[in-house]
Amino acid sequence: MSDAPALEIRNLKKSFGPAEIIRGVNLAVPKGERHAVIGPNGAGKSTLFNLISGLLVPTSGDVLLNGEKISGRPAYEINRRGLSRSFQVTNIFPRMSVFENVRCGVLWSAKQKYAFWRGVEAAPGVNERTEKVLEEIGLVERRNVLAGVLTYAEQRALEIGVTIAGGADVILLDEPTAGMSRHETDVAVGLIRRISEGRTLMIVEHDMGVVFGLADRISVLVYGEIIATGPPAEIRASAKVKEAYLGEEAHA
Amino acid sequence: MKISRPSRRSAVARIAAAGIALATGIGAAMAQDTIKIGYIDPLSGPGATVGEVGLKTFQFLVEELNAKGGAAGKKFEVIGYDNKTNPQESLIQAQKAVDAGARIITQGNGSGVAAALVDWVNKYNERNPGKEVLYLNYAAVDPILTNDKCSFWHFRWDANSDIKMEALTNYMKPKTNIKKVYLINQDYSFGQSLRAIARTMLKAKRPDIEIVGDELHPLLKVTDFSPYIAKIKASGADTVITGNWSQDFALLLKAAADAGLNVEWYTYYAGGTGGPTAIKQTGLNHKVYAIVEGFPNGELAAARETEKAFRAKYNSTNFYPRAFNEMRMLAAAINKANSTDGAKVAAALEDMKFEVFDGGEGQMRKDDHQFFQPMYLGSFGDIDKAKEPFDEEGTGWGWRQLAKIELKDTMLPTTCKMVRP
Amino acid sequence: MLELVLISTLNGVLYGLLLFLMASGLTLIFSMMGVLNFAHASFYMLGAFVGYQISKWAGFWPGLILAPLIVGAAGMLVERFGLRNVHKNGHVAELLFTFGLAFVMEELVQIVWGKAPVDYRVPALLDFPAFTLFTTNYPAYKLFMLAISLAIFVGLFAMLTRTRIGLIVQAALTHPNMVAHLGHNVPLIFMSVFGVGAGLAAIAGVIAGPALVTQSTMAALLGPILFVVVVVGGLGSLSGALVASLLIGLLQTFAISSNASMADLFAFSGFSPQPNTIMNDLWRVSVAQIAPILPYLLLVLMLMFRPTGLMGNRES
Amino acid sequence: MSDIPLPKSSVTRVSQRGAEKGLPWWLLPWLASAVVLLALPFIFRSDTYLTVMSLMGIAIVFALSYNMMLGQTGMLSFGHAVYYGLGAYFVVHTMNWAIATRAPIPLPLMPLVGGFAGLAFAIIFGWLSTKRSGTTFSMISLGLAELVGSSSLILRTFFGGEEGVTTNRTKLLRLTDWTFGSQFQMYYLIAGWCLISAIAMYALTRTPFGRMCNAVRENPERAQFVGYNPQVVRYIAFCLSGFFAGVAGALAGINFELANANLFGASQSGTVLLATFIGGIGTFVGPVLGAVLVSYLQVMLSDITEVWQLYFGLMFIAVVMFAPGGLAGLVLMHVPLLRAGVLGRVVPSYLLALIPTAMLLVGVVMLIEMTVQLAVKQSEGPVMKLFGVAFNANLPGPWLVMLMLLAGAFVLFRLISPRMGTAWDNARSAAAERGMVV
Repeated sequence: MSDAPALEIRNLKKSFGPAEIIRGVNLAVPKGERHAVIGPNGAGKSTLFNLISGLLVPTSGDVLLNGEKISGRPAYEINRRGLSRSFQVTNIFPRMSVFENVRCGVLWSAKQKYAFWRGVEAAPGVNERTEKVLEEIGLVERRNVLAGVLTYAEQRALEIGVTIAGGADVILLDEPTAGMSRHETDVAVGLIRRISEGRTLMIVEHDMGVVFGLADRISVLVYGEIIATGPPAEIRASAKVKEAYLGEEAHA
Repeated sequence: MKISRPSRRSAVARIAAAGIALATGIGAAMAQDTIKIGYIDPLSGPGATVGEVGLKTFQFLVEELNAKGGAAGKKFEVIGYDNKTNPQESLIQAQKAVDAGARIITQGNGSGVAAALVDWVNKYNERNPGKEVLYLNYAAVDPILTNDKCSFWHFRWDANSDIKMEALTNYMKPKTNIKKVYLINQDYSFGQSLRAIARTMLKAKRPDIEIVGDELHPLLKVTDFSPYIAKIKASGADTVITGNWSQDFALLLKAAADAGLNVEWYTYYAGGTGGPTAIKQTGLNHKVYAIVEGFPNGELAAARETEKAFRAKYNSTNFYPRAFNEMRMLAAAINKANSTDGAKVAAALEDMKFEVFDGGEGQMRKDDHQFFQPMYLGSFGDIDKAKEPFDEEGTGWGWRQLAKIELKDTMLPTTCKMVRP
Repeated sequence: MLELVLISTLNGVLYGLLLFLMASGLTLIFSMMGVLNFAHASFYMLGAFVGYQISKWAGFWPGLILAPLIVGAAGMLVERFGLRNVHKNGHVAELLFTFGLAFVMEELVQIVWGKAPVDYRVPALLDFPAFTLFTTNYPAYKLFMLAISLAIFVGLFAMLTRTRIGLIVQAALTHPNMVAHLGHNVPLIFMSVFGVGAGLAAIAGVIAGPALVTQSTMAALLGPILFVVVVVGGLGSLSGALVASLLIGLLQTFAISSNASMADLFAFSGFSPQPNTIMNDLWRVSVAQIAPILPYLLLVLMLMFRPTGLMGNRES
Repeated sequence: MSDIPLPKSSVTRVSQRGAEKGLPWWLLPWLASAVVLLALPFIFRSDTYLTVMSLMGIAIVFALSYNMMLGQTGMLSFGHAVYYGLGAYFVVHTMNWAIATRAPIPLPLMPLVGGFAGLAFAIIFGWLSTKRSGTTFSMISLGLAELVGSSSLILRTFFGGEEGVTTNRTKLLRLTDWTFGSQFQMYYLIAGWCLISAIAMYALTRTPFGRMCNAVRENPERAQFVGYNPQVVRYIAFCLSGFFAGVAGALAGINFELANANLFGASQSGTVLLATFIGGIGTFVGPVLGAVLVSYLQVMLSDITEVWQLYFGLMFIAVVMFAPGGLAGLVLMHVPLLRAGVLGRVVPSYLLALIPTAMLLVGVVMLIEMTVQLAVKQSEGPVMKLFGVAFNANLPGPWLVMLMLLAGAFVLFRLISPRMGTAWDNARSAAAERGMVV
């Protein structure tokens, strides 16, 4: 199934009690695409990510990763199959050093599993890979600092670093630039562009500049449904999108 | 006169001393020429109630003996060690006592502790010839200590639980009003051995008695005894035999009184701390019996005088007449051997006959190092202050001595095969 | 048989309600503050002793009123000068703080009142058998305990669900900042909740003290079973605690009334294990013997298969 | 339970020295420890000190095993003594069996038996309890501990009832002329195992699994999204911790030649929690410090005062409130200052603070001991001796002194604390300038 989409979502639904938050989402993200999901607050973007990454179990519908069904599986298994995600609220290991944070992201993919019989320093390729990621996210200098005392922008970078460290080929980023200054955002976009090279990227983002500059295709999620999917130009032009979403956002 | 309990010394001086000793490693080099007795019992935590009374008793005795010149020209000294009622901790404290120069240790609370100490003393004496330590037991009553696990280095002054049952059942033998007996005991070695021996002895002496219940409940875990009382009531028992102590005794009795259960209670430890208070609360006037080696309201004038002096000094009942026997006999044995050498003192104690605290002759049996003496049965309730001067725990009620069980009626065979050095 | 069943049921309910009385403050503090208070049984003990002291001077009834107030105030001080300072370090630190507090309180009580049980009496007014069920008396004091337990349940339940105070307190747990912005003094709310919890423990102490044994060991002996009640009921659920208390009371009472063992159950098989083997020990132990450990079995099973407890809605 | 109170400053840093060649850098502290362990019995010769040091060794292994769960993985257990106690029972039974059958197993190998017993039961009980985390896990551990404790009184054949099971460590196969009868020889057995276990447990923290333990402690949800199942991590940590608790228990069983139900009592579980926390759960050496201090105090403090548990409780509360990183945390706070060479800047204010601290301690001790004298030791009269001074606790004088000390300490602390704070901040920022603090 090598020509299957990297990520495919089929009629995905999720309810919390009587409230249906995701109301039948269908989406296919081909390999190597940078795909952005936009939508107003409360549209269900984070819930969608949680369903894909295994944090939540769908009420119905399927999620397929490279043609294989992953929905309903625990998060760690989905991660092992090559899907990794970041979080909207920084979600790292605060009282561990930056280096350790990234290395935790590397370990499983380096086939270390739960090894308690060999030293972590001696594990082949682990430290090298960690160094490379540190370089990529620009935190080499801060390697020995506890993650909890990093600046906000650095923590966001580390969040991405932990996410990509395992070498997953499908990456989900949840509002990676939220709360950043203009300059910080530019740096972050550069980073995202670099790390998503050769990978499949799905990104939730509020900053339309970022979205339209980065994404190959965009999906618009409103009230738990995707009302449009297409290249940036098409989305920009869509009257439906404008009405439902961009209109209010563009002026904000 | 030398009495010391470490806690009475200055805290900082002790810390400093410990620090210096630690630094220089001369902890044990301060031995003075006294006969040191290591008293190893709980001095903190819940068990301390009894442990502290015991320590006071031994301090009282040391004063008494030293006033008479001590033994073999030396004065006695008792040092308290807090074992927190924990066997392992007891072994550590025993090691400390021995390091501080004690060749005699004494202990009474808890058969588990006693068993551990016997084992430790055996091994210590085997591994340290010439430095033998004696273990004088004043209150741990597990029969095994003078039977299968008997030791040349261990002497017991309290009647073991089998002897107490022998005395108790001999008392019950002619009481034809006892027809249905219920046994309720704590589920641990003491309670189990008590229930087993009670069955055997009752069957032998009073085959007509029906044992209508035989209950074991977890040790110190029951808050509400009402269900047990309901069972006793349903069984139609007229007599209950129990070895319960502490809150297991108090709660059992309270629940019985609440439910209006009307039976006679034969107990081992009704006189223990809190027991008299609980009996008074329930209003069970002369319904609760206990078997002991002597009551405060016993007949002997000398014993009453001592009781009076003890109460005046410590504001506490003298729970341990047997400690008096123990220490007085120890002094006699040291004098007789004219030595404090463990083996010689032990040899002098064997088969020693002695006029006991509450009157009558007692004997340290050579075969198993168990002391035998007349026993007494009494009941707790209102007292005639003129004839029975002592009440308990400020309740106004006290013990009334009802019967004496002669020495011969307390004798039991032993399975001990004594190994002598 | 009917007699034993009826009496066991009654005993079970009475015991269960006593448990609830003791556990209500614990569950209140947990549901409001998220703190599992290891020192709860110590406040219960303190209540019993303070009540005893007052009863010696002024009788039982003033003790019933004053002791909870005094202990409640002590609880507030503990919250203000102790717990609040460790709050920032999380719930584990809070739990450990109360763990240490339990040590200290036991020692303090021993210093003041000694280690021996004190003579705490049932008030003369209630010291008579209320009724007799098949020759078994039920003292009026037990009915009084039952009434107080139920009154506390109803009172707390109404306060938490039907009043503004309850809403504010619940909101303060999840959204302290929001509640503070609305002009409520959040630290004061937490302090009061802890005080009320300690006061409830003290009421239980004053009431259970005379019926049970008032001694410095009473906290340590009671502690673990209260956790069973609160956890089995569902952490922080008041109704759950009531149901769990009754369940445990009945479970224990009925277990005690049964002498059955595996040996009886399988007597027909003729199987008998070798003496002095573990199998033999298991074979001969009776249900009555293990009755008091059944609650712990219940606890473990409950947490494994339904970690939210009977009526709880959160896991930790 | 991601809120284990670790101070930020006390979390160990990653070392970049792993790749260096030559004498492995990490060997040095262990060699030093070995030398100290070897030398101790020649400095502290009496059997009492040998006994106390043996207990410390056992407590160190136990506390380190406990910290594998609490400090490393964030699991607060109230029933760790279960594995300790079972380790002791299995080793004692095995020794008795080996004595009876003359099985050729020397004593020094016996602690392994306890370890495997602890491991076996941890595999069973861990499977039940590590499915949950946080408070639920703690409560399951409490329930299991009660169950095992109670079973020990029911399964008498194995647990030996109240008396427990005894053995004789000198009757096993001897490889040398050491019988291990004396406490001196026993000390070396314990010291050896203590060192081996400590090295093994330290090595564990430096494995992929050890790192993921920290990750699970910090953020179990995130650990899932780097491919790890937090339940499995917790389970393995629980099992390995059970192994070393079993080793510690076995050492206790051999040392006392006795196994009984006390070994898995609630107080045993409580003590290891106290010791570990007082020493500091955020560092590897913390539990070692705690174990040494607590075992010493347990044995010796009861000689000085009968309310030793009160001091114990107060000490624990003080640590929880004022030094959540424990003793080791307090020390490690200053390591960056030392490295930066600015430690001297805080020393004067510390020395100054010694005065109110001493006043406070003396005042508190006076308050407690005088109350005890009047309330508990009535029969001994009001005259008492404290700090080498005899006085009458019934007179107002001593109480006035006590109050003055406490009030003085309070006032002085108010005066000094701004100064201390400034000194600390200065030193921190100076150290930061030199790149030693982040």
